[in-house]
Amino acid sequence: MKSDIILRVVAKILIPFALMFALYVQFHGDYGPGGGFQAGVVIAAAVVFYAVIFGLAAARRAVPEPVVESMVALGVLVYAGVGIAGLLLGGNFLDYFVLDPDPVHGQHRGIFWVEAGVGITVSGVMLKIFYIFAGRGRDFEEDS
Amino acid sequence: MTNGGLALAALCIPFAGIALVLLARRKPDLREAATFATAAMLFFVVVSLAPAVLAGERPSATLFEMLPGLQVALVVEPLGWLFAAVASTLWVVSTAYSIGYLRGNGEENQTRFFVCFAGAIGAAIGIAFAGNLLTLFLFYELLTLVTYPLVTHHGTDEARRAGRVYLGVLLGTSVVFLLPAIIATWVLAGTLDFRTGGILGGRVDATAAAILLALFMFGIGKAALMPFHRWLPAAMVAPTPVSALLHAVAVVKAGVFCVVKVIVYVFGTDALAALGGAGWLTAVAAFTLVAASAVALRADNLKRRLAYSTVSQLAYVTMAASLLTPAAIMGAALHLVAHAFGKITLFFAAGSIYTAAHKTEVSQLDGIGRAMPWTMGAFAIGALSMIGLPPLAGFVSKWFILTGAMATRDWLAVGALAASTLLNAAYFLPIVWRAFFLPAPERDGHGHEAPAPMVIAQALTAAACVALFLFPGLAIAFARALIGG
Amino acid sequence: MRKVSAAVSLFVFWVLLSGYFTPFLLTAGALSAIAVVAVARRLEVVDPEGHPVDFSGSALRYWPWLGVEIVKSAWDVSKIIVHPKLPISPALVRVKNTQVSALGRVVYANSITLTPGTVTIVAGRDEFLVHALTRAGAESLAEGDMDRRVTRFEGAQ
Amino acid sequence: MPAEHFPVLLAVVPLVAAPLIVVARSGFLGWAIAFAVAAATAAMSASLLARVTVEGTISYAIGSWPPPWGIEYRVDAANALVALLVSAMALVAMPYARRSVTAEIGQERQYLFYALLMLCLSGLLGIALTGDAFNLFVFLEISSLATYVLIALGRDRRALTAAYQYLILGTTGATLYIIGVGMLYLATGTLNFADMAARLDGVADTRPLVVGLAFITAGIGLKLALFPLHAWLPNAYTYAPSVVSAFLAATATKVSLYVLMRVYFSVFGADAVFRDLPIGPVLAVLSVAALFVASAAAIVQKDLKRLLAFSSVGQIGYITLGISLGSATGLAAAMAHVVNHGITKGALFLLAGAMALRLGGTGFDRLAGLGRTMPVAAFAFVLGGLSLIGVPGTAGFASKWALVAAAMGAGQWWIVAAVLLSSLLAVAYVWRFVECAYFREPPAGAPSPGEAPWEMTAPALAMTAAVVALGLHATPVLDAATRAAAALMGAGR
Amino acid sequence: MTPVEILAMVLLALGGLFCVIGAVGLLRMPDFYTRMHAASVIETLGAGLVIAGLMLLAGLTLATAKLAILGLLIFFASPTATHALAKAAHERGIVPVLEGDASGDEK
Amino acid sequence: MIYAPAIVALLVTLALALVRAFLGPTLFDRALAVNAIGTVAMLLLAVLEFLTGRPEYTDLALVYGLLNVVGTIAVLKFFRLGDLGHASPVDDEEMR
Amino acid sequence: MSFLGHFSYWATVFVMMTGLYIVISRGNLVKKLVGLGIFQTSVYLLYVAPGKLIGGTAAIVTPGITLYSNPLPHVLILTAIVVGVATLALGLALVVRIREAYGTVDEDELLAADAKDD
Amino acid sequence: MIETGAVAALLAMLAIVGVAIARIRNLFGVVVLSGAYSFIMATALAALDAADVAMTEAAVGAGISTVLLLGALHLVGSLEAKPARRPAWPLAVVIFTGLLVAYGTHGLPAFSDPQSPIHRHVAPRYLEDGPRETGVPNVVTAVLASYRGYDTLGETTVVFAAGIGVIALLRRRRRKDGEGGP
Ligand code: NA
Ligand code: NA
Repeated sequence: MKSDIILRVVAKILIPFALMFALYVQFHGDYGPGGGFQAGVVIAAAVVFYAVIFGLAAARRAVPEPVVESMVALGVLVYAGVGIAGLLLGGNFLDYFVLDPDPVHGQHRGIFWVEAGVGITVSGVMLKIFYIFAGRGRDFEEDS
Repeated sequence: MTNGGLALAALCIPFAGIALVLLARRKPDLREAATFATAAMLFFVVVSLAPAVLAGERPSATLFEMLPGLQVALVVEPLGWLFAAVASTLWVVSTAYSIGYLRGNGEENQTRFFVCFAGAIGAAIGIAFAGNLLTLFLFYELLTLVTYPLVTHHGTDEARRAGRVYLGVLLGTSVVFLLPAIIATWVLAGTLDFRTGGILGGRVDATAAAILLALFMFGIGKAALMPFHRWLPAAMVAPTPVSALLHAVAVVKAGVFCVVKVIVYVFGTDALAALGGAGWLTAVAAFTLVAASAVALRADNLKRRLAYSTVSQLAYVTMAASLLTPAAIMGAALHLVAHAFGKITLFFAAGSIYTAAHKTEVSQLDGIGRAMPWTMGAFAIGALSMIGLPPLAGFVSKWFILTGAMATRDWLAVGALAASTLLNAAYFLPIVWRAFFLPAPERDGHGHEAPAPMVIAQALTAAACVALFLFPGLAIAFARALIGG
Repeated sequence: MRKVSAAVSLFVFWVLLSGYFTPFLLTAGALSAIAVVAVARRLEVVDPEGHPVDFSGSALRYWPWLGVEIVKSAWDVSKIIVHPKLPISPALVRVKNTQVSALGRVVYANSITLTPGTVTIVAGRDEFLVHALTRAGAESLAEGDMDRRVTRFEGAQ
Repeated sequence: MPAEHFPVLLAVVPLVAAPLIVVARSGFLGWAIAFAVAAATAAMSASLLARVTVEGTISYAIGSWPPPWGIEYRVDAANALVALLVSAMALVAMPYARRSVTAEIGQERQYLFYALLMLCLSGLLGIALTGDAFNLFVFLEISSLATYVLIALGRDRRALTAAYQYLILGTTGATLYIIGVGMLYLATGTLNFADMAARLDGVADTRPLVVGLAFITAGIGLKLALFPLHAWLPNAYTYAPSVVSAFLAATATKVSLYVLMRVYFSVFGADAVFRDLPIGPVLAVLSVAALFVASAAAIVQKDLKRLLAFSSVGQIGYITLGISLGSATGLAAAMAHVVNHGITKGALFLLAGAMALRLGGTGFDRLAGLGRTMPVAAFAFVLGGLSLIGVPGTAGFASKWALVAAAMGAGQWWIVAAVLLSSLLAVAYVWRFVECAYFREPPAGAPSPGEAPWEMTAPALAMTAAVVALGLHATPVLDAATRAAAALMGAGR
Repeated sequence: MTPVEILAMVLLALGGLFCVIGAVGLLRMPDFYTRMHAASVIETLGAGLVIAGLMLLAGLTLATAKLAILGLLIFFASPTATHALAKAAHERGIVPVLEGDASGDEK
Repeated sequence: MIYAPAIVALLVTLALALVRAFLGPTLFDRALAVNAIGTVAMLLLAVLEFLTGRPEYTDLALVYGLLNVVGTIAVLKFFRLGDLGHASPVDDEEMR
Repeated sequence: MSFLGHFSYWATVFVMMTGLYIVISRGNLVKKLVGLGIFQTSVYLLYVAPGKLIGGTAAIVTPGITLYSNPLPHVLILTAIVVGVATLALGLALVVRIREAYGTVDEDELLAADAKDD
Repeated sequence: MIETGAVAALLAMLAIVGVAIARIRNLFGVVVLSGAYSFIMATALAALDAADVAMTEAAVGAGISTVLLLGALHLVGSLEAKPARRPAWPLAVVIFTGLLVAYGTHGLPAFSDPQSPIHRHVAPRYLEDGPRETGVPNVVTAVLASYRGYDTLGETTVVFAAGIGVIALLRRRRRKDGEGGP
């Protein structure tokens, strides 16, 4: 669809704002609806949109699979890492109070990183799944 | 070593023998030597326990706690000692016989045979020395399982079918009747330890006792009480030494042993008598006794005839135990011994005939006594002992049973004894007569005796039948100890 | 230059959405804007098509006009819809266009589509294929008033 | 000091291991990490079991938020035992997995396999340890999703349909569960099991509770393959990779059974479930049907793994039968069979996997003469089979003993009869193997296989040895089961 | 109600009305292409009036900014989607129902 | 009160659009209807947010709008090429 | 006990039944997954609808607002949605593999093919 | 009143779309309609004050699910070959289940009853103390990421599991070009 000028131009305009909006959703989960999961999905949707218009190969060039696959694992590690940090700092698992001398700051900090972890994994997984599904159409010589 | 340790050793020896046999599996002579040595050692250990048991000691050993509050424990009491002594003695003899038979017939899987045979003896010792129902059940089931490969030894379709019947009946009855009986005993009595005078006395009413007794009696399928006797004739497809093991040494002996043991130590003869007794059991046993004899009468296949003879002889023991009088109980214990020696002699002879002349049917035995005088001589002694004629072991035990039956004026039992004695004579004597007095058919004129180990084995057991009549003191002493005399 | 302006407009976008002016969130916004521009460059969407900074004041004249057009034609279509006889006369017409830039053509094509009653089906280099709900709508489009206005608006950059 | 965090670490350590394995991207590293994690979880659960035996229930507030506001992990004699079963099985499966997985899973997927196995482990442990109804759902889904994929990685194409079928039914089950929990939540306002138990008394209208209980029963019943909700199980266990079959057979349905016990006895209380509602008889009837129908189906299977799978459905019947008695002794018997059958089935599936490795499958036509070609595996399999029958001296006997004693204690003679008669069906299906292995000639022209590599045989034999050891010395398991039952009942109302 | 609120209500109601009209068109129109025109009534006049009404209520706040962004999004996205639909239908060979002799030079 | 007419109207619109989505007949009709549904839902959402006094949470509506486009275009891409992931072959009206 | 007081439950039940019906009665594997999704969405309503307080608002604490709807169901259902989409993704991946291995995604045909495999 | 009405209308539409999905046999139609279903569901959720949930449902249902379904349909074909199988017993199962739930819900508090247990127990602390204890005004986020943060870790793990599951299922054997992972 890259050759369709209307779609191409609108996509080019829309995608950066979509990404920015996703980050806004990520960072404002504390204050309004949204958070890591929704942000992750919107990021993935933006890239999917890109792939739909410009082709999967282009999307893969811009957002390479290895990056995506490591995001898949990274998010969970970040999340669990926050939990373990609480543990190492003398609290229970996922205890954010101990993350900062000021317990409320600690909570805030914990929530931020936890949401970040969710966002990373969700966007990674959604993208990865899309890549796999969309890329499977041609020439599958899967073991039968 | 303490006597408890000896009891434990007696249990372990056969299993150690398995290891030896397996280690020596590539060298048949060494393997058989190992079996012999093990059997001899077991015999020695069991015998060495005799003085203590006779002196009233009850050597015991606890292995481990199997279920909470329930140990796997050994206690040597007189009846158990008798059974163990029979089994260990006959193991020595039958090992000799087996070597001759297996080699003489070129059987396959000989190592498996000796392993399972040793396992069966081990299980029998476990049953004999079981200190409680749980231990008894454990080894009872083990005995079924280790003898299964022996029954299906030939691996033919027929053998597998027989194996299925064997397993189905024995495992089936034990699981469906015996196990709930044991668990119910546990629930009711709070213990499973055998105790003189019984553990159920005073804890059950007449109805419950009757139900429990039925569960036990039909659950002990190895006692081949009708209608759960089918496995025994079916198992005849096995090699003859296996039949000997089943009929004389371990399996059916274990069955009737359990019957006596349950009646004496779980119910208690007095307690059971007080609850209304076991009249129905006497009737069932009497029926089995006569009916099995009748079937034996019509069987042409020699081993089949012997098999139904066994069913009938086992019923003697059950019936005797059900009479609940001291003499009858003693008779039951003694018949356990007498039948063992008599029946093994008969099977040895049958196997010798098969090995030497390849005959399996009664109708083929005309004149064979002249070609195989030792074999048929032994057969004749065994048969006469079965009938219960002096000067043979069978007379002693039948005498006690008859005395016990008369004591309770149980005319049904008396009648059954009389009838079956006649039937026994009717199905055994013609064989002897044929063998010695009818002319052999033309074509097998050049008959010969069986291999030496087999001949020696059957001669020994036949001699034992005589010896048990002449010197019954030891056996009677143990039987008396059983009833607390 | 385009990058900077893109980042700035994204940041403005952030601020409009956010409404929180804590240092943390403002910093996050700024960093986000930069990150998005970086990603957008990887995606090759920050170019004259994607970030049309060059359009300026002329837009201010064009959009209100278009708004009025939209209202007028929406009114027309609404009347047709509620008319018991549904007086439509659908037509498929080719419409010449005179824009030079891709963006210009997009604006024109989308303007046609935005206006109820006409839809650009195929946006070609020199002409569009347009479906119109009524003959009249097709004809008024063929007069080329909108085309001229878009071209003028495009030329004003 | 770290010991106080064991309750949560049990689930978190394997959970973290999964992404680490994905980052490592290597089959070998994946295996090594998984092995280490399995060992750690086994050690932690053993220590926890020891601790709760002495100290009683342990509560762990995740995030330091007090329950019911935060999520609580609550360990007592019941779930510590289940956790030990699960993690010990994982530990046994790991040395086995190396060769088995290499043979069955493509190189490029092995690290994913181990990551999924870790997720499955984490999920099962989380289900076992959590004290929160919704958190249980989350971990149920973790283990379920991982399980679907693990099953689908089997070599046969039927593994795919099996996984799909399980996915549909498993998700339906989880959804039914969460609907049931929803009812309870709406009626009580809490998701914490202990809090819920305390507040159920105050609920005026019991209709939502009854319906919630029904839905939880149906949902968990699907997961635990309660007859007739077992349709997914036979194919799933048959076509899954060997390690997966063994691990799942030993653990997955057992954990679900534990959940059912927890909900019945700790949340609702035995009285509410068994006295006020007809759940006991219904469950008993279904269980007895399982005993006979599934065991009978096992007899006619043409594939050994499939036979074992149907046997599992039947054996689960014994466990639910124990639950249906609604008594402490019945519950203890059920718990004992959870452990004993778990170990037994684990051993049997491991052995079946060893056979599959050598013979290329577990169809009975391939197994002929196995007693000669793989004597050790065949003999061990027979021992395991004896435990399925319930022959004394094997683990299966001990729990069947307890079950029959419990049924007698409750005066339920028909249950006694059903348990014992159904054992005969087990004899029949176990003996199919015996006859095939020992009394049939190996198929003509088949390559003469030896035993599987020792890495696979040794764990299988260790499990078999455990089956016999726990048969000869069943007291530890029965005692632990009795304590577990007490914990399950004591925590209720 | 303040005058602003009354005005807003009128705008909102009018927007809703045009949405309904568009939807009625969606049902009444004979083929896909003509329905497209009906749908665009919703996306232009309907949406525009509703958003305008809301903006009026929100006054000069952030909500207004967000509504503006929403309006822009619709402004950009909906004709794009409509165009894409039309183009796809055209390529798939969905033939529009045309009036008699109209510029029927299309295939 | 301020919002009631609009909400009712939008709900009616939604219902009517649903009828079209169900009737089809072509996929394009359905896609068109769903696109319209997305738009109406978005408006409804905005109004509802005002109704419950949270005007600043129009973020939700933005997500709708965004995904409505992405979804519609994805469906169409699929319809034109039977595939989501591949750049289309060179079109006849390439304009660069 | 009013009908209207429970209308949200009725809708929930209806949606639940529809989803379950699709799962049980449809043979197409993709359709089943869609049905499963609908079945799962009924849970959203079951939890969220009772959490609503008329006159209340989303639980974002702001000065001047006093009545908030219950946030806990929202948290739970967020998780449920994620679980739903995860299941869908996996299910579809399985369907794709099944299609490649069997050439069909119809349950009856698959059963027939499996029966042939045995 | 208008709130209740809106919710009721949306729920009714939802039910109708559900039935429509059940009836349509063209799978693309199903996908498109399920997109509509998600939009309505999301709107209903928003009307029920579940803003976060609504946003998620819109993103997931209308976005990701649609894309995934389309991707799958491309690979497996789009026509449901056969009509529903004998609908009698599925219908019976479904009706039984439905009646059961309906029976149970009759014992639950009515819609928007502030006295119902869920409003009286547990949740009040989140609303009253949540912002103070966590410094986060969005209580949903506070509960999601902190009070019940462990659930959310699990939820993230579910997503992770689905991700690596799909990779494990659909990854092709590598060709030499090194596109993507090993
Ligand atoms: Na949030
Ligand atoms: Na238009």
